Amino acid sequence: MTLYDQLPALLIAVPLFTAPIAYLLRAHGLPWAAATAAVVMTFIISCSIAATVIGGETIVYEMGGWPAPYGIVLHIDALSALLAMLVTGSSAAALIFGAKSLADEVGEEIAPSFFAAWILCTAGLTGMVVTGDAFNIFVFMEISSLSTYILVSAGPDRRALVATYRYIVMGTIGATFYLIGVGFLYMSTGTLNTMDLAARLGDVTELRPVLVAAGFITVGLALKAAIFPLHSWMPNAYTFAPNVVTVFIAAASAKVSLYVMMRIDYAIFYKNIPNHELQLALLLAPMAILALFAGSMLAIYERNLKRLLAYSSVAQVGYIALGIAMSSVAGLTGAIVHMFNHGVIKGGMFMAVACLALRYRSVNIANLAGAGRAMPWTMAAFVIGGLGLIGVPLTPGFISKWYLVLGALEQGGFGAFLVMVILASSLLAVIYVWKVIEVAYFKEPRANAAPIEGEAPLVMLIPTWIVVLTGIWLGINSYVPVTLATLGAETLLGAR
Amino acid sequence: MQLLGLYNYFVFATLLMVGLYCVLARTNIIKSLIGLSIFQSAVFLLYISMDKVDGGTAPIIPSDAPPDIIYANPLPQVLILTAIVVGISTTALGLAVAVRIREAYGTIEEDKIQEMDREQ
Amino acid sequence: MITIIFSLFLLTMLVLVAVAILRTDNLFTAVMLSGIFSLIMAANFFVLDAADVALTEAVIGAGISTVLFLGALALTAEKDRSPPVGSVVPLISAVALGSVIIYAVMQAPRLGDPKAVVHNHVAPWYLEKTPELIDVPNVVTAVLASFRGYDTLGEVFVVFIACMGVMALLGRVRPRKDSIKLTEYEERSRNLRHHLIPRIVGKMLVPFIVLFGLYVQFHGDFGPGGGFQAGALVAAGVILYSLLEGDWRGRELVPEWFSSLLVAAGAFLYASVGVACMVMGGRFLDYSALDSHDPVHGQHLGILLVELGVGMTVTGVMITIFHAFARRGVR
Amino acid sequence: MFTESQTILLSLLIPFIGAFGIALAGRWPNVRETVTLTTAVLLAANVWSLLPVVYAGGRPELHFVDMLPGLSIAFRVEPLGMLFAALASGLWIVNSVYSIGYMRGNDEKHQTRFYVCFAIALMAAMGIAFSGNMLTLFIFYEVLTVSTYPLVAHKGDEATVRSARVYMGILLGTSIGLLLPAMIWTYSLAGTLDFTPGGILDGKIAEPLVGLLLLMYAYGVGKAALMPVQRWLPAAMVAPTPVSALLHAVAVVKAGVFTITKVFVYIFGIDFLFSQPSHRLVIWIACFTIVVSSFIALRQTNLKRLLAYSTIGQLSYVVLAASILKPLSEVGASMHMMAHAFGKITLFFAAGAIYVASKKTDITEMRGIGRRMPWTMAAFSVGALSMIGMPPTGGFISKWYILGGAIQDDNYLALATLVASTLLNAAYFLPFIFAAFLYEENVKPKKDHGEAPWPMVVALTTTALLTFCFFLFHQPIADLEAQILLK
Repeated sequence: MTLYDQLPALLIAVPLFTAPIAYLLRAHGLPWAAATAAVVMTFIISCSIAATVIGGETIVYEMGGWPAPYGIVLHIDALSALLAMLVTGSSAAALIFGAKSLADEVGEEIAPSFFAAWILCTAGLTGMVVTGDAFNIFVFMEISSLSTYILVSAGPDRRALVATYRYIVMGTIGATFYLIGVGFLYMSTGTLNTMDLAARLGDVTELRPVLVAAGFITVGLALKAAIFPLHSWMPNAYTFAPNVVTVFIAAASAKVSLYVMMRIDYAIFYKNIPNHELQLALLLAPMAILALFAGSMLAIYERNLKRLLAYSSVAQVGYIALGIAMSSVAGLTGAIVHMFNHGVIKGGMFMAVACLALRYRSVNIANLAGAGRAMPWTMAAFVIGGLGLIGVPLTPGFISKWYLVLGALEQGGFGAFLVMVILASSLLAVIYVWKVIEVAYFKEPRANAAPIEGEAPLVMLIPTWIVVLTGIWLGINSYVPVTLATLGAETLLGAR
Repeated sequence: MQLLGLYNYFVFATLLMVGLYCVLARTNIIKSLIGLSIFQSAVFLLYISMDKVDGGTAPIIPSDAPPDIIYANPLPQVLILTAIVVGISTTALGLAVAVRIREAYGTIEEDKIQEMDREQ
Repeated sequence: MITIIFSLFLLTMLVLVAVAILRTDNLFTAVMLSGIFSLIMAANFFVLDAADVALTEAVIGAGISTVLFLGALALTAEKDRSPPVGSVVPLISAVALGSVIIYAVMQAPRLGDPKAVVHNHVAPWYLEKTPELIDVPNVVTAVLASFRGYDTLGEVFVVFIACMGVMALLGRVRPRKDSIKLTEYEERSRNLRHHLIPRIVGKMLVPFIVLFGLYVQFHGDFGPGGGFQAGALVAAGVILYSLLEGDWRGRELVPEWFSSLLVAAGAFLYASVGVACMVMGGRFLDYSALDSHDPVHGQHLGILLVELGVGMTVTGVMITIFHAFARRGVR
Repeated sequence: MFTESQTILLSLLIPFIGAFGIALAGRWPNVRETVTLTTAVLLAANVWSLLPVVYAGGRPELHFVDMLPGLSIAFRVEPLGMLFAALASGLWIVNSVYSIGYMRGNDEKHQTRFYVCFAIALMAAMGIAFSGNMLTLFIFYEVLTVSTYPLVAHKGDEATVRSARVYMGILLGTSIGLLLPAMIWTYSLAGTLDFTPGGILDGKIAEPLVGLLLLMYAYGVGKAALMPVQRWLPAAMVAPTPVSALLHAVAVVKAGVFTITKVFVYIFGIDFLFSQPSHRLVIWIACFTIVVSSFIALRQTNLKRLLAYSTIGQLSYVVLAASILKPLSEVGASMHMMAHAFGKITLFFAAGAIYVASKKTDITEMRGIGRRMPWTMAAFSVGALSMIGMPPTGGFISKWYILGGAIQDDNYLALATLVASTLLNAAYFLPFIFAAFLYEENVKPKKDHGEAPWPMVVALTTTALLTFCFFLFHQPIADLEAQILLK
């Protein structure tokens, strides 16, 4: 076995190996350094894996040397590689970005557990993405959830604790729903491996448990992905988590649940339950449409910048859910590309927010008057991100919306309605983004406001701009995500 | 007899209902967490009920075992060992948060906490 | 037949206890009842031929979980003051949930049906191949530590995270020794020290519990048991000691740095075994690679080591969490 | 010196780099203004160097990058775009001179932001002009919208910001809500969005969907200000006058009608569109807009708002001409873009000059102002004559072509509209001009003033002269534009 063959396992092994070490490092700054090293390493690994699978092949790695379905295998194709890049990339970017901001927000005493949790959160999300075993997804889901609870609870405000508690309850219910679903699947097929499940479900005659399993799994994951109206835990968790944590979880964590939903609903159920695409559409499309409007409206009336962006995420998750509900190559491609692009956009925006919070000590929009002049680079990054949310061309948001509208047009008469919904929600995004821009650029700061120290430090600005420029690059040349996503969508639908 | 053979699953459903109701309807955090652990335990019952085989025994095969012994299915047991540990981990974390909430707010009743947050 | 009747009795008891938990507004009662709930659950698992799970549920569900709840109660409140009638949403969701499940299980195979599909695909392979490939009598251990060792690795990290989380949340505030005199601090943390009989009897039990834990750890290949159960048992011994002698003494016995080290070292040990397999030319967690001549021996070695890692982590985690709660109380 | 594709790239890069230069030089106004002027001159020289090539039948291309599979950011210069780019870049020089006078004369704040955004807006205009497919055009169309927002909201007070919101809301709303889906629809039908002589939709779509798509395009291009999506244009008048002059009389609004013409000619194809009855819809809308806007203009007393409504009407001339779909009228559409540009920029320059000198904005207060500011008002009169379409101004020429097209088509509705609007235009411009020259001053200005600062006067005289010149030397342009009908 060469090192190259071991890459899939290393993707998980490296962070798992590093986490206990980071936990024992008590010196100042070292836990951060260990976490950054591990996460950057996993990012490099996932990029090289992506380079392998972009040609259309699939990597299967047998954990412990036991073949499927007896052992657990890792199963990496274009789609999982794309998501792995998103998870590890956003984690690395947030950590590098957060060196200073985290030192500010997270106390020295909890730093070792905090950074160990960060590593494990990355490992958990990556593990969910690359595994080919339904139960293993649950285990890594719990790794990522529990570590996210730690990360969120480290927020400075006491409301972070309540947010964490709600997140724990809702997250556990979601995970347990998933577990129930897997239980029923196991009952019907006697296997846990996803490929084997897909193959064996075709022979199952008594479909009720399978149908109910599909329901439990989809609802459970919708809860974890915060699809409206199951989003109640999410806005406060995003708002009161430390700013850098928000960067990471907003970019990656909900996306992974959506990914798993796609994987299971398409790779397993789509071919085996008659009319599954209709069931999925009936469940997801109303939720998604409501999410698009409710999320945007809530964002429009929100006064806290972080919560505004969180509500915007509710709406953006709606786009992804809508794409999933379309069951067409264009729709799924749109959903997948949007997962990735939204990660980049929101990550960049929350980075800008973290910069603002560092200087203004507040994320109330009203207090940010004059930020356009006091922190021009930060605000410019925010504006570019905001344009991405709207879906202005040359931003990644445009690419994903393009595919979503293309997918909607294929749906015939109802599709025209969907096109209207998608575009109307983009217009609502204009309102909430512009609300911030107006305050930051065209409102004079209050006379008694404390003067601002000036632009955020370069250690924060440079990573922010790297993410923003990556976003612009993806808006101009989206070859990599679009190719991987199209491949992924075709695989999911069995077109290839 | 058919229904009797499904009794385990009915109990599983009932426990799930009780657990979920307890989580969602109770505003007391500790009580909700107890409900959450009932909710999770119910799932253990689902899996373990699947492992039973008529006339079987625990899947421990001594080296001199006669070949015709029927064993229970080991896989659900393994899965549930895992799930139990997940359950206690979640509970422990939830309780720790509850303790901190009590220290920060002076109460563990969610409705009161919500009121206090709204005043802020 | 008697097993079926016994099983029906246990299941009915489970429902009754669960409803009782729901109805009581005394949290102390609720916690005690949930301990009983777990014990009944464990008994039920035993009836269903799941000895390993029964042991685990008894130790973790009935033992450690109850202790943690009690610790948390001491720090929060004893009364559930939820309004008696809340919104109808929970009721609707619960009923919907229940009816969907009942709809589904009407097509489930009956309990113990040997023709059920679960018994005819992957499971027989495990039962058939374990003696040959891994050669340990306890198939659960074989599946847990080797066939699905990757899951178990994840599991170890879940408890590891829980421990970190509790420490991050509750470990921050040190007891203010400067503000209370040490004797007073000892006084307040003495727990059961003044109850002579429980103390003497309990103290006699502690070594046996720990010994039993060690037995379960190293006998896991042959009988029910393994790292999870053993870790929980050893921790239970230490926790009992702390309860009897005072949290302060308990931490003298197992200092915080040691339990933290145990936690990290166990997780690290498991991960390193996996990496070692890769270094030896196998796949991650492929213990056969550990011994180039005899793969079965390699499996033995690997299982021994990872079970040890599991045991260490679980012991450390349970003790650390308990201490975190206990110490919080004597500020 | 440069290859043709490099020249295309340069015409985007020059204003872009210029914007950076202006931002860096922000602290030294003289350096900043020098940078602006240099950029403008370089850009114009660069763009104009392409004129002979295009005139000779060359179609320089630049393929930039594949944005989506089968869809690229690409540029291709053809006569219509060439004309638009040459116009916008040339007038930017004049406008920069004028801006310097206006911004300094008025002591405006945030001047650096103003010049930076202006340069970016020009870059966007160049991108629109040269774009080789609808996607590229759309991108720069949005850049233009976003980059002009700070210019409109320049003053920053509550009322201005509210107007700017209307501006932004309508332009972004129509483009995202209608133009984008129209594009994606076209793409899903034709599999391409390249501007192709003869169109790409022939035979791929049938009535009544053609009508729907056509309307989505016509209203999706909000910058063309067809009623009822015209409200953004009066709202934009809160901007400083140089912005109204170059952007809301030339670059932005022309980008709108330019896009519509391009869609007709290169996406639908005029032959295909002509065979579809629903193209009449656009004619009706344009006629309606012309007449109604003229009536509204008649009732305006604020000079800039009056000009805005006049612009709305004049834009619909272009749309009308384009939608008649006859060779003469298509040429007329492009000619009118140019004629109107010279005339309207002159009018705005004059309005700005009056404001800077006398702080007056209302026409009822401007009696007798021609005596204090003879040059300004003379130029204003030339511009007004061009709007009405009287010789010897450019407006006459373009109207002539449009009328010719209408007659070819036997389109009496268009003929009647043209005649009626000429009368209405005369009705709102001529009384004001008479009053300005012949009546006594009715409102005393705060301070005794003469002409505005000299750069402004130079600028407005230049553009007035250009209006004459267009009347005299229009033939080469007509030849150039006739090439768009070649397949």
